[in-house]
Amino acid sequence: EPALIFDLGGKFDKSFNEAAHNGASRWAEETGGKYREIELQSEAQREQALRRFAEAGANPVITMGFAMADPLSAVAADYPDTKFVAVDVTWLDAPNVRQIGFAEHEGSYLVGMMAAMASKSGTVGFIGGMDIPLIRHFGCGYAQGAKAVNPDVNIVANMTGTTPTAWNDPVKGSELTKAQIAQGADVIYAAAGGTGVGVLQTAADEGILSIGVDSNQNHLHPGKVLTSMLKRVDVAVYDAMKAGADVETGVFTMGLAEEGVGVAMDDNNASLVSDDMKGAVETARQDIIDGKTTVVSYYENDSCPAVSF
Amino acid sequence: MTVPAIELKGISKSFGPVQANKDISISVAPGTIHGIIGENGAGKSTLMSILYGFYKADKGEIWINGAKTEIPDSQAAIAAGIGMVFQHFKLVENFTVLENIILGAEDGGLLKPSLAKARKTLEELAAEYELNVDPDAVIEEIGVGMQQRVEILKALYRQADILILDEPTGVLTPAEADQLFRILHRLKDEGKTIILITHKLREIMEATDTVSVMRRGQMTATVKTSETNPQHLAELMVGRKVLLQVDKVPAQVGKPILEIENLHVTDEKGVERVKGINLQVRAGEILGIAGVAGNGQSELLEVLGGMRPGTGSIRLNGEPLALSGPGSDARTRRAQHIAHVPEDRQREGLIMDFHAWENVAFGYHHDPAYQNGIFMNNAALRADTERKIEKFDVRPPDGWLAAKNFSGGNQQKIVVAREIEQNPDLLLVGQPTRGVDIGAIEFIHQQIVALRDKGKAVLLVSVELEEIFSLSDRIAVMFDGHIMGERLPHETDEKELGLLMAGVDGKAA
Amino acid sequence: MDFLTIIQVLDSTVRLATPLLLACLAGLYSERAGIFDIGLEGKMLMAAFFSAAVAAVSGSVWLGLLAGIAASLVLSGLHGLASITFRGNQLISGVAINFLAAGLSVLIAQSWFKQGGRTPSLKNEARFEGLEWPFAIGPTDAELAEKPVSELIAAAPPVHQVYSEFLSGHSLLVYLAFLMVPATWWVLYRTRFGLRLRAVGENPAAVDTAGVSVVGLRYAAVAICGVLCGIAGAYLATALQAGFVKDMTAGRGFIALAALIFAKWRPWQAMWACLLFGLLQAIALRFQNIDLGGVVIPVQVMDALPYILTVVILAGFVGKAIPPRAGGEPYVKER
Amino acid sequence: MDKMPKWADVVLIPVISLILAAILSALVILAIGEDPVEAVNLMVTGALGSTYGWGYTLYYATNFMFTGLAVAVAFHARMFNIGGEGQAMLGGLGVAMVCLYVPWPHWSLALLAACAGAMIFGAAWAAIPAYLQAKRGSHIVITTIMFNFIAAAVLNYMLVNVMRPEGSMDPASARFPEAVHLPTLHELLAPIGISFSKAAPANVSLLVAVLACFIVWALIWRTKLGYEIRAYGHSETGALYAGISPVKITMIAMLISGALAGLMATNNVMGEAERLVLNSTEGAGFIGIAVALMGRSHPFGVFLAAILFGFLYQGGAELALWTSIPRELIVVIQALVILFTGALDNMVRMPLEKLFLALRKGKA
Ligand SMILES: Nc1ncnc2c1ncn2[C@@H]1O[C@H](COP(=O)(O)OP(=O)(O)OP(=O)(O)O)[C@@H](O)[C@H]1O
Ligand SMILES: Nc1ncnc2c1ncn2[C@@H]1O[C@H](COP(=O)(O)OP(=O)(O)OP(=O)(O)O)[C@@H](O)[C@H]1O
Ligand SMILES: [Mg+2]
Ligand SMILES: [Mg+2]
Repeated sequence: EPALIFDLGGKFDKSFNEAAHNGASRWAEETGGKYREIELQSEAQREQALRRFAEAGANPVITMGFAMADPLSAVAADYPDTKFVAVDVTWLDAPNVRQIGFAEHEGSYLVGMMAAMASKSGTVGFIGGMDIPLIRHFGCGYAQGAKAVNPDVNIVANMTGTTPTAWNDPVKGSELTKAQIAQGADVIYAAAGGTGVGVLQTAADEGILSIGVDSNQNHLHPGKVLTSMLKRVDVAVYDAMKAGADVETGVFTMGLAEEGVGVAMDDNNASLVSDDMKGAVETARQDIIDGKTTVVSYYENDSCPAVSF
Repeated sequence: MTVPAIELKGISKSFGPVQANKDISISVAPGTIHGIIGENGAGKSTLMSILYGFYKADKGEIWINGAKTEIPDSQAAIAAGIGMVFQHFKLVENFTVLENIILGAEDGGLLKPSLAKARKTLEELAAEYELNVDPDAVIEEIGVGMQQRVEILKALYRQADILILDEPTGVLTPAEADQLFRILHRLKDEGKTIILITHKLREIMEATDTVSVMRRGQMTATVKTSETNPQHLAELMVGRKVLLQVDKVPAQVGKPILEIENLHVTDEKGVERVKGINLQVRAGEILGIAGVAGNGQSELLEVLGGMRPGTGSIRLNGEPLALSGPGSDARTRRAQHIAHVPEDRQREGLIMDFHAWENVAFGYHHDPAYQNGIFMNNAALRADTERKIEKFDVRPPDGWLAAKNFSGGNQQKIVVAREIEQNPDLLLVGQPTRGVDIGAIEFIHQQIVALRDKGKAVLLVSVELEEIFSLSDRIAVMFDGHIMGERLPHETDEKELGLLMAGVDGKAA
Repeated sequence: MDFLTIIQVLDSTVRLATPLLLACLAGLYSERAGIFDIGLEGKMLMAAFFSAAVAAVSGSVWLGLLAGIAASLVLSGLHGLASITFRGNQLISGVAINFLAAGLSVLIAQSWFKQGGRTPSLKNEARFEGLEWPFAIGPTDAELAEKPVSELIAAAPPVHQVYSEFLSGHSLLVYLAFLMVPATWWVLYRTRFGLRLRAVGENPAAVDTAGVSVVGLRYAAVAICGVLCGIAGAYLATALQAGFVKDMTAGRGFIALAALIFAKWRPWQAMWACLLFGLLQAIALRFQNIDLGGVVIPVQVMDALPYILTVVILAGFVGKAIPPRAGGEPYVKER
Repeated sequence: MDKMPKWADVVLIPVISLILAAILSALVILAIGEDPVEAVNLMVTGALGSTYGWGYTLYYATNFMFTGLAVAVAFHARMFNIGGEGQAMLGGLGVAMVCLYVPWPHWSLALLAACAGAMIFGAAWAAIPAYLQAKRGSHIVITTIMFNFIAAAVLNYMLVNVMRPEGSMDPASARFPEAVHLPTLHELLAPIGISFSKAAPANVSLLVAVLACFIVWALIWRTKLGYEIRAYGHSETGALYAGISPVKITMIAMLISGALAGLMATNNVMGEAERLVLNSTEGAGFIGIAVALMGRSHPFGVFLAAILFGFLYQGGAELALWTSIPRELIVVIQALVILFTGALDNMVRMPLEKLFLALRKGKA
């Protein structure tokens, strides 16, 4: 049976881990299969959880988050018969690991475009959680997308904080939202875990638009969330579980082409998305897939051409 | 025969393993002053606290004015007309006098009317009993004498008919004590019943009608004061014969050890407490500093002991001492052979939670005999403690007991033993026998005199004139930061010193 | 920085200071009575959860508020039991309460709502909404003008800006919190209860021998502390936010404690201290990555700025803070 | 005379308190619809049933010993150091610098240097609050709380902007070189023929922690400095009388405290992660407060309390691994343990004291 290791945020973080949880649940429902899971609560448990599941015969063992890379590199070799699936890890040299990266910047680029198109004020906002490179990576794609639509667009980018509480401080998220509104922002993209709940809430309260992240968050405030940047972790997890012990190893990047990232369109935001927007997003999506447009990744040289953090 | 105002029947009380009161019965006639004496730890305060509802007795009955009365808490005691002035005052230090007086006796939920009413009543009481206090003064800023008045006023404000005073004169000047006794007699004449706990036989003889003696939790005797004498009472208390006067040979005075010139001390609040004094203490003599508490004696001792800075000049054996900055701390002072028995043994002289043997090194923990630079030599320390405990008759003779588990007198013995056994050139002593019982006083006085007889200098600060007279070879009186004058004990008397202590120059007047 | 921005920063300050202020006053009552309380955080958190949970289930924010207060009171009772009745260590009790709240709130939320330790989002009537003052620019005007509120306010004259942005539009609990300041001052210094409360924190023996129950007074103080923490938690979950998220107090209880010490346990000063902390946070939120002529101050510095400034202020301007003398010590008559 | 024999005080009371906490925890587990017996079983076998479990239990315990000792030393000088968290974070920075920027021939040398680095950084982080307390009267509780937040910002800045290897998206330092790998208990015990789980992270820094317990014990109860620290802690006026400088003791006690907290990094950063990550302290600084309080600030008590909390952590992890019990349950159990053994201690003590007194009276 497969095992799933959630990162420190916990499986109900309304975004990244929750997406994995959704994928796993879908698999369990569809196949009637069972899986083991653990929500990490400390750094030392990373390796522990890997080993315990591997020893117990779980296969594949699916991990969430880049922070698992390091323990995986130590553990994977000890269990050559076990397949590991590492979401958000792409740089390991291990034969029995399926490494899945997401091109978050590409998805963020698309929502950035939508933000700039939906904005009346010409100012769009970005609120990140803890200030780490991954979050800047999101923000950077977003800014590029917004600039692509409107080169004069003003982008206000804020991070919630520098400690892990930054992922769980909706109150601060709220205040940041109000601050950005005061600076003119009328569409705000939140990539901030639990803090994002506060961002979406306040945006709805204040009558501006917000953009969710990772999972489809459109339903949180129907008609007030412009869209969500989907990171199809659920698909990745579902696929891996479905493949079971035969899961293919290697490095896989799930970008727009692979439908690993995307924008959420559903009934909840149908009224907000004009046909223009749909068209533009579709074109850009195709251009990126075709390589006509390149979205610069923050990781390439630790800086962003479109916005500074 | 009249109904007794207070009757206690078979009161017993233990604190964990300690039996503080054993089957005590006592009866006090209304309109009398009843004294209770007993050694430290005899259980006097405990008994009275039970009467006041502060502690609950394990067994026994309380009868007030002929009726059996349950006193589960102080509220009930107050309702029964009992007021108590505790040995350790129960005042809120940063409240005003007025606030302390109304606390618990307010009328109504708002303070304003209560305060106004209390102010008026206070004026009346003050006039009636000569108990003048500034109602708006903050407790921590007034002297202990004043604080005690506040405590008495508190009881009177609650219309107490029975007033208990637990060692009220421990902190008072003779004049203040005299005034207190005048007030007590006034109250007695008005028909109030008074219970007075004290260690001072003189006060018992002068003020009380009857007296009870307690020893080790039991009531050993109750006698009419007119039918007894101090010697007899002392023997009842201690269970053996005691000397009431210190035997001492005339001083063999040598060269000056301590020379103080133009010393000034300012406290944390910026108030100048010592205003340029000059003093000399010579080898082989005890200089007694008399004065009402709070006139700068404490600060003088603290500067000499290295606990606070001052300005001016001090020489020890001719060598100048630093008065501020490096080298003015207590550690240096000890290295310079100045020993210090502080005024407050519990806050300064001892660490109450330390074992007795740890306290024996307190202040001298740098002494090579006790440590090797890094580690304490606990074995040596314990051996030394055993010796001191034996020599100074500390009871119980157990060095492992925490300081707080010794009675006050024995705590003081530990401090005195530690300081005197250092064989210092100069011994500073503050209130050496405050709250200490007769047996221990005798012993401590002997030790101080013995040190002086070895040719050492002693600077004694005491508010007890009796103590000053019986120990000093020379007496200086301090008032408001100045030395009012120096006298030889046999050339002066309590009256003259009392005037000097009040700031009146006896000769000039 | 223009005038409107300043107003907005101040507006944000008020919102951020409110939970701090409520918790700080809560601590003030407790600590003035001699019961130290580092469990403010836990009580707020528990109250935040229960207020949101009950508001979500019942649809009534008032029931939510009551539930929050009740939850906080239960923890207060526990603190009282430990530190008053059983004369335990008040710091340990506080630490335990913080842990207990952090764990229980999520545990209960999970087994109740199965939403990963959250409550469902609260709909309008289950939340405290902003009170719009007469003539203030608010959502209704915005709907009429078909422009966002922010634009309308930007166009208004300064006085109207102050009125609409800074004074109006806060939730009822904000005004309540600020009213609690003079109220607390009055209770503490003008009533019998206040006199006794202060006395019991300074010298419980004095209160006891004056015939007043030390235990009763201290429980009363701890209960008031519970009520105020309950309001603080409810404010977080039902006024500032629309629901409970785990650990949503995010250290505010500790900041409130810092403010209390900063204020030297006095009500007006507590308000100023909380406003200062709120202001520092508001500034840090608005101005990240300040570019000072080529030198970019990193966001981390701005993030830590409130804390750094607190230390600087403490070091430079505030003298020794002396706590209530009997604080932290259980009242033990018989050893 | 004491009210109770010492063994009752030191053993009986904590044991009864723990049992009470366990009973309540069991009720909580029942309330969320799980089987408490099964849960306890899982926790005990998971944490203590194998060398693997012990390896993790001891690993966590090592962290808590350091932070518990840190709090305890400050307590003896009557200071409440809530800053263990920040000091341990900075200790991690010190360890990382030592390990990354100096080529070490052997782990033992590296460990010595890392200890020094950790202690210096930890102590430095405690120095400012200590100085402010000693000289300016700023309350140590606030300043250390503030320094925790500031430490997090410093660490974040260092990891995001300075120490992160090029191209890595993880806000963490590079992996330490193989030469500074600390031997785990497996590697330490294998030569003497004891087989210990290879996987568990407990490592040689456990010995450092035990040594630290012993040194702190000797420091507090055997040395002159310890004597001064305790004297100052019991009575400030007393210290003044005895010529003990409050400024000196405040500074020294806090520096020692900070150094001890910093030392934790030898375990979690050098011994386990072998690189510096954000949030590597994971609240161990705060657990240290509970550990010190439970251990009555005595190093041996701290040692035992640290192992108890290590057990809870590891047992809880196993619980989370094999059941669907949310991880917050462990937090609740911790809270109950702290509550009963620490705050409600007298609830057990008072009746016991009565009982012992009655027994004694009965005999006498
Ligand atoms: N609150 C208490 N808890 C435990 N033991 C106490 C308490 N109060 C007094 N004792 C003990 O009870 C005994 C009697 O004490 P008490 O204070 O009544 O003596 P006392 O006669 O007033 O002595 P002193 O003259 O020193 O005031 C002593 O052994 C004392 O240590
Ligand atoms: N496990 C413990 N938990 C809490 N307090 C303790 C513990 N062990 C000892 N203590 C207390 O700490 C203090 C010092 O004890 P410690 O064992 O260090 O030295 P000692 O008992 O004074 O000397 P020795 O070791 O020579 O017997 C004593 O008051 C003791 O009661
Ligand atoms: Mg007494
Ligand atoms: Mg021992």
